[in-house]
Amino acid sequence: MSTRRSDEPIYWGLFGFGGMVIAFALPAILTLMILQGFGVDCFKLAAIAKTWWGAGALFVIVSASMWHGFHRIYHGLHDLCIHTTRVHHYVLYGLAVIFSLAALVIYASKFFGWCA
Amino acid sequence: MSENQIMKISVSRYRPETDKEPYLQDFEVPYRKETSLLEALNYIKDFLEPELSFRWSCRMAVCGSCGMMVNGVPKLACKTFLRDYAGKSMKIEPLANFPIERDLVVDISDFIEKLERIKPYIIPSKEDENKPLTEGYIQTPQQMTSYLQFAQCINCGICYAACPQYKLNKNFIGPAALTLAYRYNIDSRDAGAAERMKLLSLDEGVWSCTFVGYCSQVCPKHVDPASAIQLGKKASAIDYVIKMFKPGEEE
Amino acid sequence: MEIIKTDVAIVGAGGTGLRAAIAVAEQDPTTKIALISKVYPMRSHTVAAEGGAAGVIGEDDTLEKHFEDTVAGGDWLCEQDVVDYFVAHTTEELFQLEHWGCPWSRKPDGRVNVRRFGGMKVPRTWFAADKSGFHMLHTLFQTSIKYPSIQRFDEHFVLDLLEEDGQIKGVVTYDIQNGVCRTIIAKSVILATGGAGRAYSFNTNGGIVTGDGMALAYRHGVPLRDMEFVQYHPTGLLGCGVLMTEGCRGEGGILVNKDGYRYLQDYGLGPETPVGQPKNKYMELGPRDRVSQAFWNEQKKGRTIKTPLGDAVHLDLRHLGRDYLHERLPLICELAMAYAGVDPAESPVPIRPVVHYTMGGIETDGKTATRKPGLYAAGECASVGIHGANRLGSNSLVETIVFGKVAGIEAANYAKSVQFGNEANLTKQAEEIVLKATRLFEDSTGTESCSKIRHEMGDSMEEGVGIYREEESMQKTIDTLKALQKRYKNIKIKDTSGRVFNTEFLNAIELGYTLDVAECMANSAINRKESRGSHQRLDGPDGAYKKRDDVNFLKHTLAFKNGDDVPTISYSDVKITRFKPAERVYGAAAEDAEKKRQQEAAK
Amino acid sequence: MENNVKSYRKPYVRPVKANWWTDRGFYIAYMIREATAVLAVVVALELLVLSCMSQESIVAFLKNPLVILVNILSLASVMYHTITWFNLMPKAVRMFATKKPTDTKLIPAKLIISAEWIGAAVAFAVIVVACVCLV
Repeated sequence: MSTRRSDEPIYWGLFGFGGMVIAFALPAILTLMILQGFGVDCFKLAAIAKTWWGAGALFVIVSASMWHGFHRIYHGLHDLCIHTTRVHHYVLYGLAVIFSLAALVIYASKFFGWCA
Repeated sequence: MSENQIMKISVSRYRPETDKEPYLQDFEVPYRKETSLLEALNYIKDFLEPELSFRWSCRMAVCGSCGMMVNGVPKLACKTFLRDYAGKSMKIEPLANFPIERDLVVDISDFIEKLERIKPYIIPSKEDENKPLTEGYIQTPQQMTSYLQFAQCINCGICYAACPQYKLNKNFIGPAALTLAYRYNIDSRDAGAAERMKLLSLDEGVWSCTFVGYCSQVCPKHVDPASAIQLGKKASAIDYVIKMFKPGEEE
Repeated sequence: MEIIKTDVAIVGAGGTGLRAAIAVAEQDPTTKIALISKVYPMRSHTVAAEGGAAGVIGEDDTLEKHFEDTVAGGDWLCEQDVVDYFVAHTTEELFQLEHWGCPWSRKPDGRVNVRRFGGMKVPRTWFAADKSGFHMLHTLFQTSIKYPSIQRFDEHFVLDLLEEDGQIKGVVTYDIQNGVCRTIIAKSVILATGGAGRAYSFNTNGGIVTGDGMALAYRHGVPLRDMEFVQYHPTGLLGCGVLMTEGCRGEGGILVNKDGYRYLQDYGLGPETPVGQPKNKYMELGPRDRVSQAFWNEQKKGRTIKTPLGDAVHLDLRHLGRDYLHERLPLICELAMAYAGVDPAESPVPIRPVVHYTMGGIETDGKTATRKPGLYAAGECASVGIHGANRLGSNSLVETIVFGKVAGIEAANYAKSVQFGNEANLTKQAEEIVLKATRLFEDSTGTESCSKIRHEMGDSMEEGVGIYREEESMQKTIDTLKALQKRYKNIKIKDTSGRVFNTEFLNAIELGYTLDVAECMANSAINRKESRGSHQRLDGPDGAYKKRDDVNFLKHTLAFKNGDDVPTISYSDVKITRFKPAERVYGAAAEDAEKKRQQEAAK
Repeated sequence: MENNVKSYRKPYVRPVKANWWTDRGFYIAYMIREATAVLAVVVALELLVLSCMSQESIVAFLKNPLVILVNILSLASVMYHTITWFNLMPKAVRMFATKKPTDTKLIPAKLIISAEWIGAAVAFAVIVVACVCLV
């Protein structure tokens, strides 16, 4: 029986926030992406990413979805009877950190015009 | 429905002294529309197989003795009726996720230890410690309603049989015990939330729950443990943030 | 065999046993307690009590009123000094439970609410919706966890008591889960094993209510007192006998016969009160014995409702409305739906009287001590003297905690004054007890079926010692029980190899206990040649036994074990302090009598 | 009965198989719910990659039939996530309708779920307007 307080609140908080973001934002974004794929010109991502609000929103959507997703995948491994260790923990949440940082860099550079 | 139909019931048998593993034994039981599974099992014990062991007592879904798997679903035998399985057959097994002691009897000592561990009693504040026995606490209907649903647990263990996280990790404190902890934490008479929070906040506390929700689905008393655990997670998370800013208060 | 030494051993972990254990632990944390129960504590039958627990709290209520209701309700067969102690301690015990977390139902201002109950002058029944026993038991069980000096022996079945020089010195248990026997040597023993309703086939009781403690004390020479008084609860669900609480009527439910007529007005409980306006001690709020007896009379008149499950009357709750029913009587709604397929908000519930409670029990003094030094008894298994010939609803739940506490303190004090028995001697005794019990395992030459004996016993008790009784049918039951005792000696156990959770073996021993208790009930009944409370006779010369006979029977019946023969019956006096026996009346007649009494007092 | 035996127990512990979730519809639904996380990560990654591309490349990329297929699957998965997420939410927010001490009515689950869907509809509209009109 352990006595160490769980750090789960951090991950759970991000997971919960991500779950909300996915539920509210991704249906619309995916719908627009699909329509765009069928030739309806409605998904102006490049332009949006250059606005301050677009870059900000995209950063939140991308990173929150990552945290949500990797959190569930981490727990899902346990559900599939894969004994999860600290290694799994570091790898999966590490990916969430890496992608969030990447998103930060990408959207910041978009906004500040560091790249095309 | 006509009187006295016959139900084929396959009952899981396991006698620790003689059997290597559980096996199924078939019985044919006459039933009417009022016949509960518990009555059917007692019929089997009285007239067909006196050896068969199972726990039971109150017959009215309040003592929590007779939880078992009915066609794979955890249920109270006394609140399961043969009429609902008319035309089908019934497979009765001991509650899932617990070791089988004998026939339909499982070892629930782990569950009981967990109930005991979460300090399921009022821990009064310093001022209330010596409250005279001539008065009660004032508890408004709203304060009472906030925990009352979570106080309806009959400790039948059905939620543990339903919980995949308990199946996968026996250290998980589990639905009923966590619900009881939360019930006392939010009782206006209690001042022991901080003590219980230490347990709730462990990895094997609320954080082992992945909100499958099946516990609430099968609970015979509609206690909704899944809800209590989510609320417990919220409380634990808030507590975590507070402790982060005021680390000095950590004992 | 494993031997455990403890100061106080408590047999039974329902309301009484748990309260006793807590009392011992609070009095002195160094006193060791063994809390022994054949089931996990929360399975104990206290859990099934629905209506509530009586405690004077209302402004218009007094201890004297509770005292009078209780003594008159018990048809003056109560120990009045004990009732005095009882009513004076109910409220503090109920507040104690409140402090421990019991969710008593509240008034809008946040204070404890009370409801009406049968036979009580004023509303004084504390309730936790209609799950009062459930909440009390769980509160007590959970609170007991706080005390490290309470060592629980869950799923330990008591085979016998240990006795040395006429003193009780421990118990021998069968650890059901491990399949081994364990001796618990103690300085004092409290029996808190509950009633014996399972002696009857149609009852509200759980399967575990088999009179174990009563039989244990009885076999050790302690008499069972007033065993003829068996309470029929007027409102059991047809078929299964599941209890529909008196709270149903306290909240305003009515009883009607096949013509929709509120028949209680024909049996001295009227005049009829308006529907939805229940009045204490009138109509449906009469005492249980009277209400049950009224059913029997209606049945004789052919005015009950015929159903495939037998005769019934209707408990009508429809006028209370769905919301109110779900707030005040949620369990009743759930049970009626599940076991009778009836939604009480929409249809009347078919009910009939059903065996519910044993007023009598192990004879104790007012402080729960039996005549055997070191042996205490409390709760339903005991006869401490508060219920007399008929228990009022909501007096028994509170009895468990008031006298549970007394038993705990008394047994703990006694334990401090004596030494353990001689270990070698007690061990030898224990081994003999185990040998005798497990002979059932070794010797499988028997031919009689336990379940058959059990069914025959239950049916015979219903037949002979039911709501109304006659010499002839009672004698028939006595003869049957005698024959069953003989057959019991020749029972067959099929599973002679299984040690772990061998319920066949356990049930066989339980049956032996219940048979003994049933014999006490029947023999006590046949010898009480009068009608009082729940003991109603139809016979006697010119029907002489139909009336109460204070000259000859204002006495407690004592049933002593007499070897293998029927119990020896003798009598003891009833303690009457200030409330002289009078005619026991309800409804308008009660109000007249009350006025008369006050006028006389004024003079 | 032998005197020194401590226990005759021999409890049988049922093995846990990795496919435990396949025997109940409820568990399957749960595992699907958890699996929606995979496509959520895919969508997030896709968005991130697309954000680095020019509008022409984005349009070209989204026209790829394989991408369309993945996006449709992702939409289905995200909708499943949304439905389950919203349906479970009332269990995590348990609030009384008013602060009145005598008020024992909790905000009904249906109301919470309806509010979530209204919010989702508004969010949908805002995102569409933003993508189509604002730039």
